[in-house]
Amino acid sequence: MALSQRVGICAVAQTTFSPNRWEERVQGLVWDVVKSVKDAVGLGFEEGGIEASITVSDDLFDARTISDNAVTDVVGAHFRGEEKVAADGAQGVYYGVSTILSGHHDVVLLAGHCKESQAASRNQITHLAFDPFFTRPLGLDYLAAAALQAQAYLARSGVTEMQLADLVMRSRHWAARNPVAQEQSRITVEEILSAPMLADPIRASFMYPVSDGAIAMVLASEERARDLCDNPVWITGLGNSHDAFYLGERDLSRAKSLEEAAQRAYRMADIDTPGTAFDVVEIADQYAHQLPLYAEALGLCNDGAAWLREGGPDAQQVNHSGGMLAGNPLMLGGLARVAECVLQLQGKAGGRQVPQAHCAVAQGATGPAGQLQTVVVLENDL
Amino acid sequence: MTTDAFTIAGKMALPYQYFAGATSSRCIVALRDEKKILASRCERSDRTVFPPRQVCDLTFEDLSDNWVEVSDRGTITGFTIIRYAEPYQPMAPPYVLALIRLDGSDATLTHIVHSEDIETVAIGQRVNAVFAETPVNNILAIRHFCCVPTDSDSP
Amino acid sequence: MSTSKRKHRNVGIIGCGMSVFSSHREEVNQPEMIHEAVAEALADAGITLADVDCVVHGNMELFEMVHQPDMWHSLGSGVVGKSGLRLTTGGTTGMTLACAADNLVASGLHDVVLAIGFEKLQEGHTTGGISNMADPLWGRKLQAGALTGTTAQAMIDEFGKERACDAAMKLRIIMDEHAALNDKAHRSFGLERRYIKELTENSPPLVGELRMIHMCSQSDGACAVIFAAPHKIKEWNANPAWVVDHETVHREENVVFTGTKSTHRVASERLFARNGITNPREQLDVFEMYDPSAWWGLDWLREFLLLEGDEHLKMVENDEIGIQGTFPVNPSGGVMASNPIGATALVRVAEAALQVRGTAGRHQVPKEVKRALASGFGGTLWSVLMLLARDEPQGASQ
Amino acid sequence: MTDTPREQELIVSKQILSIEQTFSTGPIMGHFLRELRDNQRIMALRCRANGRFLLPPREVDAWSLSDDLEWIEVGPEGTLCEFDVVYYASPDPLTGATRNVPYVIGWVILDGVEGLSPLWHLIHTTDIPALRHGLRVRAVFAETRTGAMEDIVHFEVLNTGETGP
Repeated sequence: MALSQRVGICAVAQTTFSPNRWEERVQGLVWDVVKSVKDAVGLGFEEGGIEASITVSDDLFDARTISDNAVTDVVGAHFRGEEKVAADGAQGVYYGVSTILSGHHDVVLLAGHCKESQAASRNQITHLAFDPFFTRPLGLDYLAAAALQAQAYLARSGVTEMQLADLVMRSRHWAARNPVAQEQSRITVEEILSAPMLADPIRASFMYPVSDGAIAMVLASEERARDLCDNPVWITGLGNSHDAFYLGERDLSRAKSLEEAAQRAYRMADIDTPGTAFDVVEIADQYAHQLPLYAEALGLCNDGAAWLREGGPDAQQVNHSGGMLAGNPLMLGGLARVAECVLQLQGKAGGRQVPQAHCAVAQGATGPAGQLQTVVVLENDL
Repeated sequence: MTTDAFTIAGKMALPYQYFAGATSSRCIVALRDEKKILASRCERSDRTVFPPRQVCDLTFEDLSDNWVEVSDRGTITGFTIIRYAEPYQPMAPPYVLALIRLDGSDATLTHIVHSEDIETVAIGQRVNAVFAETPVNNILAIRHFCCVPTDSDSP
Repeated sequence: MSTSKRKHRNVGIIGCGMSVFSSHREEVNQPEMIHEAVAEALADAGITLADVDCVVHGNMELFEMVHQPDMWHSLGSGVVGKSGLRLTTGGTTGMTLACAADNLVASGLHDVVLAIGFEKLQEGHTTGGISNMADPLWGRKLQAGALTGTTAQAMIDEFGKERACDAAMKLRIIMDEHAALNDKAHRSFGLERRYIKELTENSPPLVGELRMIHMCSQSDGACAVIFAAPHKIKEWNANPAWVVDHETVHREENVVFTGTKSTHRVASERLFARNGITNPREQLDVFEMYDPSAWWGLDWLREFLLLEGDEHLKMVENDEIGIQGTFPVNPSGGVMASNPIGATALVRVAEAALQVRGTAGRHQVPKEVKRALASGFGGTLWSVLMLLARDEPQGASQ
Repeated sequence: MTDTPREQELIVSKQILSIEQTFSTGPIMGHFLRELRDNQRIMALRCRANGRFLLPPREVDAWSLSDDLEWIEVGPEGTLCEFDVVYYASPDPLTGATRNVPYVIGWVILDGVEGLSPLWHLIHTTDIPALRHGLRVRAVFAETRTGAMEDIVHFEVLNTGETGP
């Protein structure tokens, strides 16, 4: 079913992403980006201003029950509404759109944060996503799950380690043109392939780096969006879907829940030919192998290995932000993808700008080996 | 950069007690005491699943009394070699973590595979369960799966 | 915020389910306990899992130390192959889930949304988990969960010790009497009104005059509520409680008990103004309040109902809040009877919906219920209200 | 397979789950904690937009949404405005250790603070029944200070006979 009206993203702000923002609490990181988007649309939280806040964060990453309570003050929620989406930030966009389409709000602030550097390791957190009797005792965590997924995908697709290395170099190339990106320095094939193997076939260089940061956006109803900025970016399609929990009950060589999420979003956005529909594609590649795997599930190609060989990522303008391989914290992977699409569609992407971009797709993933997938389709007015 | 900021080492630590529930307990006790692998069978989705479950996650059929004993032998359908270290891991890396489809069913579980040479582990490798010698109240009641020669033991 | 909103389309609650509430659920794991509530909600609505489009899930991670638990819980929630969202806001989580489900259906994104609130408090340390909400650098060493005696002390200062303590215990006894009528209630002690003073004096103090007996239970449990669009309600000939409106009012990170209006009063003022409620005790028929303790329940009556002076004490003293009274509060027994925290606020919505639909069984209030109010509480004195009605609201744009 | 639930063994797994953390103070809390540690001074932030005091100090005043804030030294003496006598022994989630009871938590309006912006801390007293609103108290600093709230060990009740405003 098509959306009853369009919801516009009027402003986005991102901190620079960094492996260790030790000098700021999350409150400071979030306030930076909230202030920026609030000023960009010229609104405060008074009557007629931003009506409600939606936050994205996670209690375990923050080591804090009710992690959103830490940012109540800086998201303007004193005596106002705030609701936390505890999943990848693209899910925050999904929920934010519903609060506007429902008629409940016209202007909503979305603000996400995550400091992966705070905990001893990310694996110790994601290990706790597994059930206490059948999977935790085996030492599973999201990295191990991703390695099983990578092995399955490489076996089916024939994507090679060299192709993964190319993707890492490509990420660095674009990240160098993205002022907020974390991993901007050049890296050689030798350096990539000599990085320690973490869990075959995932080397340290194929995994998104530890990252801290925050992102904020202002979402508005179609009518209000036009008042708040000259070139709002419209959300025209949304979809998400869950796969099964136990890894043995999924075909890890495919991303079924992403296929379903994409179908839902494309139906809404009236997109029949995803292979040619998008000028900008942003994929949450937490691991290098996920870029071709998810490209297949998004319908950008049928054969990920051939797609890589034939320059698919460049032809379809995938991850000009640098992607997650360049560094975004787990909770913000999809939200950073949406943010990049907005910047591209507003013509604000500087040295990585896709010329005459009109239609974009962003993807985000939550859970072990992308159990929950989210797809957002965005368009500008041309 | 000069800043008044600094960092403080701390921890998040609390006691927890998890309950397996009646269905999973039955399975764990069977692994531990009888060295039997009990899986759940859902006729409606035509699946045999391990870990077992009280209801089928796809059809909501009640599976709490729909047990099938499955083979303790199987085939590796996917694997990774864990080479990074974390305190919660069951053994010191490197070790093989694999998806194992048990013979005669579509039940595919995740477990550790022991091999003399872990670098040679591959998809299609035949394995069998080695049960723990002392009682363990979770999936490690199967200590690990062990590689067996393919030709001597076809499914 | 006080401007009248036009809902895109109406949303009705057509099914409610609750697991057994208890402090001992050793026989089920987390997804299995969730499934109990989901299965009951589907049966109550007369639909199957295939009819559900989207599942909204919430609880607090540190209570059970499970990261992104909606992943594992997909074994019992039915979300596989469907849309899913996870929202959590603390004690208000269940109410946030209800607001989210309402938004997701009203928006047109989904026709049928299943909201699931959950907590298995027996698996963690509740007070320790709550204390983790304080900032690690300044409050965490001091915080004792959600326990405070300041409200009790303020009421003693305002109304005198005997009257305040008796009113708090009277409210506690009424809730216990209600719980005895609710098969799902975790606990009902059979407290007797003639021992009102002894019950107070003999209960061990937790913090100041807040005593063990005043405090909510600590429960394992899950609640599931199904929200549906009008065409589905018609198609299924369902019995809906319509969602009229909701209002969320949070408060700053630092807890200060004085100096501002309460969030409860502000939430009521906004919700009532938008919906033409000038005399809540006349215009609302039943109230399911998130009452974490007898003292807070007593004090908050005044806030939610926009009362002044000692009117709220009189409501208790005169039995107005009893199930047979003129303004029944928590015919379910409320939070002192059952408190699986991530589910608790959703239980308030479910109980209000049961009353509106006339399906509350032994704890159905013996009068016509046209409008019901439900509240959620959490965070640093956060408040969320939801208004439900028997008649379909007018004015939705679709 | 005919076991009744009563006869069946139900498996439980008990554990303490712990993850090491590195908490950042940020520049605002960092300044506050450094002043406690280095100078035994309690520094509040005052919001220039509305005059409200923030204690502990925070990045933004939640009421005015302003970050135009100035440092003002307050205390170390103050007036007790609210208190809780805690009898319930709960675990300290930072260490897992159980706390000793009873103890008293107080909300203290420090001298120099305008308005209702109390600091929340432990109150040391040997006479709990004598506690009342308006008592004068004073911060007691630790001998060895690390840059933490515990650099103030507690507030002690002053025997001045005086009660504050």
